[in-house]
Amino acid sequence: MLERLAARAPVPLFVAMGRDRAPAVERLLQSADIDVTATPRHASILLVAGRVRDSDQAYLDRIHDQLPHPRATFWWGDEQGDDVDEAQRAASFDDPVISLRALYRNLISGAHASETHRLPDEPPAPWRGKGDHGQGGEGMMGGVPYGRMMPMPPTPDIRDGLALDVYTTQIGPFMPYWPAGLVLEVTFQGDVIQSAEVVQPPYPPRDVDRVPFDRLLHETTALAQIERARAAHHLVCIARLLSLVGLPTLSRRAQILAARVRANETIAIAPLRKAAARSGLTAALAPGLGRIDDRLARELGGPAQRAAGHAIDDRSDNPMYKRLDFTPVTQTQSDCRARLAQWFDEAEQALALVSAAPDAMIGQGALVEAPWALRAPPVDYRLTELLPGLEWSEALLVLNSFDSAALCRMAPLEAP
Amino acid sequence: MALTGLFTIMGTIVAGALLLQWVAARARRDRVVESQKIPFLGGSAPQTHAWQRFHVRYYSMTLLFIAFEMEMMFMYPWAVVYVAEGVKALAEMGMFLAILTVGILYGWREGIFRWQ
Amino acid sequence: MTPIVLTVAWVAFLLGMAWYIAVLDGLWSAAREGRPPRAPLANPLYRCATMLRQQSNLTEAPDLLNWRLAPALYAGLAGTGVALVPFSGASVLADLEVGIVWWGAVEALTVVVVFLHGWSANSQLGLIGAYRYVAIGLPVMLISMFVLIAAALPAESLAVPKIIESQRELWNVIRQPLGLPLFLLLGLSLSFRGPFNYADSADIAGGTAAEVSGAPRLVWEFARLAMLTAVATVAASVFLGGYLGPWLPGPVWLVLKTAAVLLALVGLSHQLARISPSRMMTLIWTVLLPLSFVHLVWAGVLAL
Amino acid sequence: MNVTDIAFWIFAAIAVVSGWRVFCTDSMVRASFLLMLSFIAVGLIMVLLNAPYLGIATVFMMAVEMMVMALFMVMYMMNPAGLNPMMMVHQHRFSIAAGVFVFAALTGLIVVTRFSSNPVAPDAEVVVGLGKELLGDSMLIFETAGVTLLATMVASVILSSRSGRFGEADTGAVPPPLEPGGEPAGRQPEQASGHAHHHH
Repeated sequence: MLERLAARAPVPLFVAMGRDRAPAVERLLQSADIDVTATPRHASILLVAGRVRDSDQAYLDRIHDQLPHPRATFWWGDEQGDDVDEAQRAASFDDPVISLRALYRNLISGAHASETHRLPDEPPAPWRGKGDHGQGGEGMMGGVPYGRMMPMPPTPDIRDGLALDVYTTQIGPFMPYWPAGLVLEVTFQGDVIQSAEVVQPPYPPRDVDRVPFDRLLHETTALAQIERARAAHHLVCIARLLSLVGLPTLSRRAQILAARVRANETIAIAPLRKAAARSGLTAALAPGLGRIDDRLARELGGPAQRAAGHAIDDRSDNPMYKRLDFTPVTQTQSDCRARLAQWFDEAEQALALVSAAPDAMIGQGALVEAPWALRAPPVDYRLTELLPGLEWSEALLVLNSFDSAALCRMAPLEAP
Repeated sequence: MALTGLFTIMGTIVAGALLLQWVAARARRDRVVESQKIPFLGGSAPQTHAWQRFHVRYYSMTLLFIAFEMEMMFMYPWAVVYVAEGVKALAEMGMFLAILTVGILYGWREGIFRWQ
Repeated sequence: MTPIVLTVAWVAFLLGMAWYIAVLDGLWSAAREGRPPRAPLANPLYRCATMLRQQSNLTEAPDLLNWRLAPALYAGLAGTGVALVPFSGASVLADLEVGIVWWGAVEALTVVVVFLHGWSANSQLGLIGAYRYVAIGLPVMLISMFVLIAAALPAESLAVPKIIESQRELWNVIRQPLGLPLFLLLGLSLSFRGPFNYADSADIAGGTAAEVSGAPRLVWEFARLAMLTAVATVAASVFLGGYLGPWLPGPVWLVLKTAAVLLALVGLSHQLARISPSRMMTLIWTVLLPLSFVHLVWAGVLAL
Repeated sequence: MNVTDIAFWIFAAIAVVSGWRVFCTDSMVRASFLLMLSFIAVGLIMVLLNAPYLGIATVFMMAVEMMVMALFMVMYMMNPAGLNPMMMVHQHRFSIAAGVFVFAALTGLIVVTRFSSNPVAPDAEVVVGLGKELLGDSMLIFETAGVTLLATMVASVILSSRSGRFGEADTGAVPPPLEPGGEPAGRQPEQASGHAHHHH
């Protein structure tokens, strides 16, 4: 009875995002048959979407073991998975919802055995029978009680100077609302970040967003295609911020719009923007939060630069865009709010360009601004300087107010 | 007696909720292995226990709050006799609100309603 | 005998209303996303079954006793909240002379159990959720104290049944128009939904519930819905006249009014964005609290 | 023995046992909330004594206060969760002696006091009486308490808040010396500001 009911529930799914699968996953998540959970503890199936870096494998195993029984893994579009059971994988072009449902049903009924743990069943440090009380600890703060050390010794807080315990941990790469692939070593006091160091950089911009711009290098491409790709990219960025401030339904609407733009449908962004404004999206981003200085804005380029008030856009010099009276939109404040407004403005402008010149073609090799900044060298201003002093939810808003290209360039690995 | 009612419903719900947790745990007997117990941090493992001398960012606010709340506890009995006492009670309320307003204004000026 | 009958009735009411809220949630988000809802009536039951079938998780050295007690106590507190409310003129489970003071105690103890739930898991994300919640949960309590004291003025009593009887002529929602909106914010905060979800939000991966799975999570989620129901029931009684109403029997009116308040609460929780805890704390102290002062003065002058 | 008597003994037992357990647990959080439980039981006894407002208000206040106390205990005590067991009581001999003495003294007082047998009528409107008292004879006490609480608010903000109108509160502050005219005690602040980052 319980099993039959449970089998009909939406599949509770935790997504471990690999490279380049994000757009497909975003489409998948719009299905009402899927419940995406914020933590593996609430999920029954671990969806590994796309290729995971070799260095991410240990993180993936840990996530896997954190799922409660019954649990199963499903690989989607990862070509490494050929030795995996047919029921647990789907090619990248397949829609996996039916397979996922079948797998989940079998998991619940017991036809598919729950997966055993991948990491050894050992505490992080042996503690049984050690120390003064047999729980591994020594004295007040020493030893490894129950397998782990106590938090680090106190250091003065960067906000109010109180010397209290600090908590240092790596975070990522499979954290919800976290730049996919990024691993930071973060030191907290309470919920305020004291320092952050990059352990692994985030994934670079996704292939799907690059397609028209890459194509432009070798052949003439429709302006409409380029601008649609820009609008879709920006909508996805907006969607992330929307769910971060607790508006998941509007976020899903933005995702759906992005998918429809990619599918060459005609959409309007204004209703979404209005709904978001009515819900207090702008108010949710404190003025001045995540403000970057002019030098960093110029180095980052792209929307972040224009959000700082610099009307620099490669499209300004393009004859086709000139004919359409293109002028770059800008903001002035260079904070999270400004970058959000910039994404909205640029997405709306992109769709206006599409409707103004639906058949315009851009010549091969022409210089056209991508949705993000293309200039390659890493900037010398780092996430490590941007995050300290921020409360956790503020830090996440700041991280998600940049596109993945900007994040990649702000998060290079330290030289060993 | 009013307490009987409160305890009957509290006891029923708490007992039911604990029973449900216990029965469900007995129905599934898979052991929680060590690697499963690692706190969730997006796949990473922490270096230390999370229990720490947690830096509360609103400590001044809590102290103001306690005094504020104590002041407000006087208002419950006051509310019962308000209509009977009339203008005297109204003046009393002015006094209350004045004190509380000064407290809020002072705290606000000193910036204690923000994360320290 | 009567306490047992009333207890059974209230528990059934809480279960039914929890289901109703879950259904509303599903319908509301489907409508806002512009897609057809998925099995709207049965989906909550399916989800319950899933959680019941799941293994209950542990972490390294949790405070297991408090971790398991917190959800149960949270649900129990919601129960004592509804117990203050009369189904009709004669049938009230806990006829407490100081009903609204007990309601204040329920709010305070709720802060305690939510904190315990986040603390007990021994995980950073749970701790962040727990501490944030205390920062918001404490000052919001003051607003509710003001609002309820204002409602007690015309009734000349702290008992919920008397407050209902004082509304025979005119409901408090009209007499004291700021009260209901302020009290609804309290409801969102007590069950941490939408703009007040500082305990269990997605940016901290579920916060105090980030490490919880299986039946303990089911109880926790139920307790959140039960607490929202308790807020709605008290709001329906204190501002909308509770069981008072023409034609229909009293209990029916109470259920209808509670359902209407819940609809407003669900709508609010989907409609508003969440601001950072620091700014919410400032907003509560510098805007909402002075607003409740105004409310009290208004109610006071009117009651004379 | 009627229901009220049974309830009294149960609450009394809870109050005493949880009060004792406060000193036996290693976790600051558990200690705080055990103390809260003890106070709640006392509050409920007050309700049994037909003082509903004072009883329930005690529950309310203690829930809030023990919550805040838990925050501060965790913030300032080493090993707040008691992962390593520790002794929560000090000066054992002195404490035992003091405890025995105080217990004996209080018990003696109870035994020798002649309590008035003037029970409140079950239907007495005690909350109304309390309100009348607050607006009547005890008005001055009550107003004084109000102003005192305002002073408490201001003082607690001054003492605890670092940020303020006149800059950071601890600028130039040094810990007091252990003996008159000696060196400041404790760790010396490296710089005046607290901007030292944690590097490793």
